[in-house]
Amino acid sequence: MNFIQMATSYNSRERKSEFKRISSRRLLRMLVVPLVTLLLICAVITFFQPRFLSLRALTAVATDAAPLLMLVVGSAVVILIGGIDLSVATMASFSAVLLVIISPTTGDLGIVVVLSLAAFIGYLQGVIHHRAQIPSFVVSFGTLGVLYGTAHYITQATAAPLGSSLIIPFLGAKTAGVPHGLVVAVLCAVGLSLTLRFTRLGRDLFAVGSSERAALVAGVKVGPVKAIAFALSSFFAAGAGLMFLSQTGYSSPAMANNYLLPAIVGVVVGGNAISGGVGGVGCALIGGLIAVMVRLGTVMLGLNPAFQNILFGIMVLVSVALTIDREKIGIIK
Amino acid sequence: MAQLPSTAASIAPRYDEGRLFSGTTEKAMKINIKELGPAFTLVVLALAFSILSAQFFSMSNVQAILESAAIPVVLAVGITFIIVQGSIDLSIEGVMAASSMAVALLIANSITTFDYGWLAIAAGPVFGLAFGLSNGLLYTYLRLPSLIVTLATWFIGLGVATLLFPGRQPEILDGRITMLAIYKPFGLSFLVCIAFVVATIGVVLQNYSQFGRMSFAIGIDEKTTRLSGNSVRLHKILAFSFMGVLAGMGGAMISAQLAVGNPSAGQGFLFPTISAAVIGGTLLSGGKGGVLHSVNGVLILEVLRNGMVQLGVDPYLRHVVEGIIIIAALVVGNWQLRARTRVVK
Amino acid sequence: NDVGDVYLGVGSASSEYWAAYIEGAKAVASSLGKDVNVIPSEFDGQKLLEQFGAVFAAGCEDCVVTVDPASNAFTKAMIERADTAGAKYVNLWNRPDEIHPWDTVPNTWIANISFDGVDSGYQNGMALCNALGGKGNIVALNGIPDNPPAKQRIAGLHKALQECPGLKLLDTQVGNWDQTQGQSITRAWLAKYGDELNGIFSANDGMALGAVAALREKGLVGKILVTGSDGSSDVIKLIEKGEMLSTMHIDGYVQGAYAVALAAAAVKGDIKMDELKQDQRDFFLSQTLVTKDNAASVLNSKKDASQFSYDALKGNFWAASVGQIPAGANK
Amino acid sequence: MSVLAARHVSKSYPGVRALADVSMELRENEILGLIGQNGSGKSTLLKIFTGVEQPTEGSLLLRGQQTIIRSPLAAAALGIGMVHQEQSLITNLTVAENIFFDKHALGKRYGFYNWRSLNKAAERQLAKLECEIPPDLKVEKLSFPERQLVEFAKVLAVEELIDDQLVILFDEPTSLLSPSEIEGLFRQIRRLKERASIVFVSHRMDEVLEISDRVHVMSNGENVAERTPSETDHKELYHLMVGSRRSEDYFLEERRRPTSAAPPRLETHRLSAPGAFKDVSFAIRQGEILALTGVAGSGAEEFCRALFGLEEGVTGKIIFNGKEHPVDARPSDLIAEGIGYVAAERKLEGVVTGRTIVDNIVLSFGSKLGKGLFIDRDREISSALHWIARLKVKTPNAAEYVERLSGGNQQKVSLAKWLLSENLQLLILDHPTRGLDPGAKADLFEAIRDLSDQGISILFVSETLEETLGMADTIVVMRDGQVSATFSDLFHAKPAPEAIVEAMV
Ligand SMILES: Nc1ncnc2c1ncn2[C@@H]1O[C@H](COP(=O)(O)OP(=O)(O)OP(=O)(O)O)[C@@H](O)[C@H]1O
Ligand SMILES: Nc1ncnc2c1ncn2[C@@H]1O[C@H](COP(=O)(O)OP(=O)(O)OP(=O)(O)O)[C@@H](O)[C@H]1O
Ligand SMILES: O[C@@H]1[C@@H](O)[C@H](O)OC[C@H]1O
Ligand SMILES: [Mg+2]
Ligand SMILES: [Mg+2]
Repeated sequence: MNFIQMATSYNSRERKSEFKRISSRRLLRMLVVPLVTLLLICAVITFFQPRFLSLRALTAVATDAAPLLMLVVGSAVVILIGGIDLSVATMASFSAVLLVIISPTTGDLGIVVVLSLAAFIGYLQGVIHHRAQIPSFVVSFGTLGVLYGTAHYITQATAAPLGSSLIIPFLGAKTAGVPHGLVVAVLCAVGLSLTLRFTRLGRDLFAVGSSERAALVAGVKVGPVKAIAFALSSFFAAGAGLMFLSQTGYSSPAMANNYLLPAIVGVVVGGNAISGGVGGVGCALIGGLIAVMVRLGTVMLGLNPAFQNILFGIMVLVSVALTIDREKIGIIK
Repeated sequence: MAQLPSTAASIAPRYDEGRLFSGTTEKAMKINIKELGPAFTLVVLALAFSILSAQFFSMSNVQAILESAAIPVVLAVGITFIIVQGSIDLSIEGVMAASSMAVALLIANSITTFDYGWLAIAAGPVFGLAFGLSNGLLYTYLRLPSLIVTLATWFIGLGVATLLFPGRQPEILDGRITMLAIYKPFGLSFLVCIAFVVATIGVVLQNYSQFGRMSFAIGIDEKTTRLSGNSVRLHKILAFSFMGVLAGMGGAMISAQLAVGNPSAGQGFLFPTISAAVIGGTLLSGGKGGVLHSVNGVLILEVLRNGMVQLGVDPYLRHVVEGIIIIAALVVGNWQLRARTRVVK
Repeated sequence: NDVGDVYLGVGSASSEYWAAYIEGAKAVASSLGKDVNVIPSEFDGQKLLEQFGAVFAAGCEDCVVTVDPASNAFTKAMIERADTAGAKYVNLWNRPDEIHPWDTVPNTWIANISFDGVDSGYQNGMALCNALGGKGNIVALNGIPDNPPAKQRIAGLHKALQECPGLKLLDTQVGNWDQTQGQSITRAWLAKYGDELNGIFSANDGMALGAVAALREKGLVGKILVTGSDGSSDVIKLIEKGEMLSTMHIDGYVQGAYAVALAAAAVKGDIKMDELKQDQRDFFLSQTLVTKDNAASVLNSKKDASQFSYDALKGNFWAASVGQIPAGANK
Repeated sequence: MSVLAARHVSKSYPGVRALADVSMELRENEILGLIGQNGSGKSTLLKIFTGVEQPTEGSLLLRGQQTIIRSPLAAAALGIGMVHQEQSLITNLTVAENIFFDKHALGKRYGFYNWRSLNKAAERQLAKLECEIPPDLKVEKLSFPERQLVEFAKVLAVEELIDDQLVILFDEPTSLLSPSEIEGLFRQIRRLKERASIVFVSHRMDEVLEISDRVHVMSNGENVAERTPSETDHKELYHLMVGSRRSEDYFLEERRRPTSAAPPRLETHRLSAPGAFKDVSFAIRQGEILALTGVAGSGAEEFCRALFGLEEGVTGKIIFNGKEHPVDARPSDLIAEGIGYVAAERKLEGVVTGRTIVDNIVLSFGSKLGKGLFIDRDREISSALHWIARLKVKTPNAAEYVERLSGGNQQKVSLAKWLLSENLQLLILDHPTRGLDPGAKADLFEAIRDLSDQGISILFVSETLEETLGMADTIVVMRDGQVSATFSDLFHAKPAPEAIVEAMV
C-alpha cells in the first residue's frame, strides 16, 4: 500500500528520501522547462543569425541583460507574496540620478547611501501597504510618482555624467570577456535564491503568497515579511539603476523607467504566478533572460519595425506557452 | 452515557474581509458607509481644489474635466469587468492605435480614397472586437496568463497600426466624426454622452446580466464557478470582447478629437486606466469593486491632474504631490476597513 | 572599403518626421546598393541601447549607423558600443554638452547632426510676440523634460520673452510630446485662464495638435494662437487655414540623407576624420519657420530621391548645415 | 428500484486511488448513510455523482440509464443536488444568486436577471428551512451557520427543476449546526424522502443511525460493508470503519485529573470585543482541559480568537503565566509565548494551500530546529514525517500539496504544526474534531490527554456536548457574549447535560 498511514517507524529514511526526491523533481521541472525554452529561443536566433553564437555576442547580450535581471529578480520577491511593485524602474532611475548628484561629495560611499535609502523607501512602502491595507499597486503607483517627480526636480530634467567613482566603472567593465555586471547580478540572484530556500524568511514569503490568512494564524509575521519583500525589491531596483549607470556613464531622471514592463513580464515568463506563491528567483532569472532574448531576437532577424512588434508579441506567447506549469498554477488569471 | 443530540456550539467567525459577524443579520442592500472611501476621496479632493483655486469649480472647468474623462471612462468600464474577473488586459493601447488608424483610413481622409462614413466609424469597435475576441480565445484555450496574452496583442496591435501608417497622419475630412467632439448641445460633447451611456450600460450589465454577476463569481472563486458548471470560459471571452469593443471605440473617439488617424493614439491610456480602476476600489485580485468604483477612480485622477494645472504646481513636483495625495487618500479612505485578518494584495 | 549594413535608430516608425527621415536615409543607402534596417525606440533609449546591443553583438564592421539615442544619458554608451563593433556612427539630436565627435572615439563617431532648438523656440516665441502686438498672455507645453530639444525650445521661448517684455508666460506644463496630454492640459488652462489667454506655445506639433483639438471644442480655434515645432503636414495645413500660427519645419528627409552619407563617406574614405573641422562634425541643419505666408510652398516641396544619391551629396556633405552647435546648447 | 447507481467506479489522482471499483446503488425514496475513515473516498464518490469529477473507470446509471454527468449544472438539470463538505458559496453574490448559481432557472432570461422573481424563488426555498435570511443579502454578510442553511436551500431548489425522483447528496452537513437546526434539517430530509433519494455522509454515528434506511461503509476507496440501522450499532460501524474496536473509554476519561490546585496559566479580566462578547473574566490552569461552549452568537469562538489576537478592538486584561500581556498582541507574539490555535475554518486559516504537507507542518516552529536565521531542512522533514505518521495523515507522500488531502486529513495537518512547538503552554482548539472520523477523533483525544499530562492547557470549543462532557476538566458556558455558567472539576463530579443546555439557551 502506498499510504504513509501504516508507517510505524516515524523517522523512516524511505519517506524522507521520497520527499526529497519529489521536491527536487519539482524544483528541477520548474527550472528546466524555462531553461529549455531559453535555449530553444537562442537556437532559433542562431539559425537565422549564426553570428549570435560567438563569445563576443553572448557577452555583449549578457552585459545588456544584467540591469534588467536585477530588476526582474527583485520584482519577483514582491510578486511571490502576491503583490506588485510598480516603482522598481523609477527607483532604478532615481538611484542612478541620486548617485551622480551625491558622488562628488560622498565618493563611492554614496553607493551605500543610495542602496540603503532605496531599501528604506521599499520598506516604507511595505509598511504602508500592510498597515493601511491598501493595494500594493496603489502604494507603489504613488511612490512611482514621488520618485519620478523628485528625480526630475533635483536634476531639473538634465542628464549628467557620473563624476569620479571606482566601483561603478568596475561594474561596467569585463574580466576575460566576462562582464562584471552579469556576475554581480547572478551572485545577487543566487544569494537571494539561497535566502529563500534556506531561511525562515523564504518559507514565510511563500506562505504569505499562497495563503496570507493561514500564514498569519500560523504565526508568520506578515507585516515585516511584506515590508522586507518590498525593501528587497527596491534594493535590487537601486542596484539595477547603478548597474545601468555603469553602462551609460550618464544618468538621467527617466533613464530606466521603461524597464517596468519587461521586469514584470520577465517574472511571469519564467513561470511565476502573478497571483503569488508559485515560482522563485531562479525562474525569474531565466524568465528575464527569455524576455531579453525575445526582444533581441526580433531585431536580429532584421524585420521591419511593424513586424518586429508583431513577432515580439508572438514570441512572448510561444515562450510562455512553453514555460508555464499549468498543473501547479491551477487557475490561471 | 446517554446519546444526546449533538450540540454544536456553532461556528460564528466570519471569513471575509476578516470582519466578525456581529450578532444579527444585517439589513439587505444597506449601503455600507465604510465602502464609500473612494467616493469621499473624490469629494474631498474636489472641495480642496475648489478652496485653493477659484476657477476649479467653475462650469467650464467641470466641463474640461468631464471632456478629459470621456475616453478613460469608456476604457475603465471595459477593464472593470476584466479586473473583477481577476484578469488583466494590457492590449488597450495597441487596440486603440490600430482602431484609430483603421477609422481614419476608411473614412473620408487625406490619404486614401475610401469614404465609408458611419460604417468607417463602426470599424473602430469592430477592429477592437477582433482583438478582444482573440485575447479571450487565446487566454482561455491556451491557458496562458492574460497578462502575457494581452501583452502580445498589445504589440501586435502596435505593429498593425505601424503597418497601416502611410508615412503621415491621415487627416479626417468627414465632419460627422469630428463633430462628435466639437458639437456641444448642452455644453458637453457627444463623446461625454457616449462615455455616460457606456458607463450606464456597464452598470446595467454588472447588476442585471448573468455576464456581470458571473464576472464577480469568477473573480472571487473561479474554481467553484467552473465546478458548478457555469462556463467560465464564455464569460472570460465576453469580458475581453467587451473590452476590445470599448478600446476600439476609444480609438475612434481619439480620432474624433484629434481629427487625424494616429498610430500612437492609445499611448498613455493603459496605465492610468488600470490605476483608476484600482484606486476606485476595483482590486486586481478580483471579485471586488465595479463600474462605478472605476469611474470614480477615473474622476479622482482627472481631478488631480486638472487641479495641479489649476494650482500651477511645478510640473516636476506635480508628480510628487500627486503620488502623495493618492497614497494618503487611500490610506484615509480605507482606514475604517482595516482588520487583522483582512487580506489586501 | 565597402559600406556594411545600414542601421537607423529612430524615435518612432510612425511619425511623419521620422518617416521622412527614413525615406531620406533610404535614398542615399539605395544609391549605395544597401537596404536600411530601422530600429524604433518609441522614445525609450534603454530599449534602443539593448536592441543595438543585438546589432552590435557579433560585430558590425563598416556598418553605417545613425541613431537618435532618445536621451543624453544613452549617447555615450551607444557610441562606445558602435566603436567596439567597428561601425561608423552619426548621432542625432541627443548629444550631452560635454562630449563631441572629435574628443570621444573620433574614428567611430563621425558627426552629430541636430536642429537648433533654441532657434525654434525663439522664432516661434517671436512669432507669437509679433502676432499679439507685443502684448498678451501665453502658456507653454513642454516635451519629455530631459530631451535636449525640449529644453532648447523652452530656452528659446524664454529668450524671446526677454525681447518681448509685454508677453507674459503664465504657466509651463509637461505634455511629453503627446497629443492627448497636450489636449487635456489645454482644457484645464482654458478653464483656468478663460479669456485672459492669448497664445499657446507648444514644443512640438503633436502637443500643438492636442491644444488645437481642445480649442476646437470651445470654438476658440484661431482666436487663441498656437505654435508648434516639426512642420508636420497636418500642422502646416492648419497654419494655411489660419487655425495655427506657426511651426518650425525641420526636414527629416535631408537629415536622414546627410546622416547616412556622412557615415558612408567615412567608411569609403571619402572624408578623413583628422582633416575635418569641428563645425563639420557637430552642426545644425537649416530649418524654416512656417507661417501662413510660406505654408503652401513648404507643403509642396516634395523631395526627389534622385537628388539625394550618395554621389549627388558627395560634392558637399555640409550643404544643409547652418553652422556648428554652440557650446552650452545641450546643457 | 435503483435511482442512481455506480458500476465499478474507480477514480485515480496522481499517486492516489481515491476510489477502487465501487459499486453502489441508491434506491427510490431511501436515505443512504455513507460512512468511512478520512480519505476513504466518500466525497470523491459524491463528486462523481454530481459531475464535479469524472470517474477514471466505470459508469453511472441514472434511473436505469447509463448517464454521463458532465457538470453540476447538468446534474441539477437531472435532479441531482449536493451539499459540499467545504462551503461552496460565492461570497460576493447574493443569497438568491447562490441558490440558483448552479441552475438554469427561474428569474434569468436571455442572460438577464429579473431580481424580483429570483428573490421570490429564493425566498420559497429558504422558507422550507424556516429561516428568514433576506435573499438579496450578499453571502459575505452571513454567519457561518447561516451560510450552511443557504447551502441547504440551494440543494432544495433542485426540486423545483424537475418532477422526477430527485437525488440529494449531503456531505457532512451537520458539523456546523445547532441541535434545533439539525432537527430542522432532518425534518426537511424526511419530507424530501417522499420524492427523493438521499445520501447522507457523516462522521456522527448517532445521526447516521437515526436518519438512514441503509448504511454503506467505505474504506480505502472501497465499499466494504452494507448494513441497516436495525441490524447494527455504533460499535460495529466503528469497527468496520476504523478496523479496531472502539474502546469503552473513548474519551480516556480515566486519565482525567483534578486541576483546581494547578496554578493558573491564563486569566482574563473583563475582556470584551465589540459585537462579540463582553466582560468575560475567566481562567484556565496549567494542564487543564477547558471546554468553552454556547450556541451560535454566544461569543465562544470569538473569545478564543481574541485570546489569539485575531479579534478587533479587544479591551480588558489578559494575564498569561502571571504576567499581563497586551490585548492587541499579534498571533506571532502569542505563539512565541507558547500559545497555539487550531482554526475552525481550515480552508482559509488552517492550512496554507499551494504548499506541501511538510511545509505546512513546519511553518510555525520549523525554524526552531535550525541555526540562527537558517533552517535545517533535514530535521524539519523528520519531525514533519513523525507527526504525519503519529496522526495517521493519509497521503501518498509527504510532498503532496495540502489542498489535495481529504477534509479530515487537512485538519490533522492543521493541528500537527502546533505539536512541533517545544514551549507550547496553551493550545486553543476551535472545533478541532470537525470532519474527523471517529478513529481520528480518538487519536486526537489521546493527543489532548498527552498534552495535558505535560502541563499544557487546552482550551477548546467542541462539536458536540458529548465531546465537551467527555474531554473537559472544566466547562464554561457562554450566552450572548457572557459567561453564563461554569462547571469546574469534572474529575469529581460531572454536571448533568441538561444543566449545560439550560445555561446555553
Ligand atoms: N482543469 C482545469 N484546471 C484549471 N483551469 C482550467 C481547467 N479546465 C479549464 N480551465 C480553465 O477554466 C476556464 C474555462 O473553464 P470552463 O469549465 O468554463 O471551460 P469549458 O466549460 O470547457 O468551456 P466551454 O464554455 O467551451 O464549455 C478557462 O480559462 C480554462 O482554461
Ligand atoms: N484533487 C485531488 N488530487 C489528489 N488527490 C485527491 C484529490 N482529491 C481527493 N484526493 C484523495 O482522494 C482520497 C479520497 O478523498 P475524499 O475527499 O473522497 O475522502 P473522504 O472520504 O471524503 O474523507 P473525509 O472524511 O476526510 O472528508 C484522499 O486520499 C485524497 O487525498
Ligand atoms: O518627437 C519629438 C519631435 O517632435 C521633436 O521635434 O524632436 C524630438 C522628438 O523626440
Ligand atoms: Mg463548460
Ligand atoms: Mg470528504
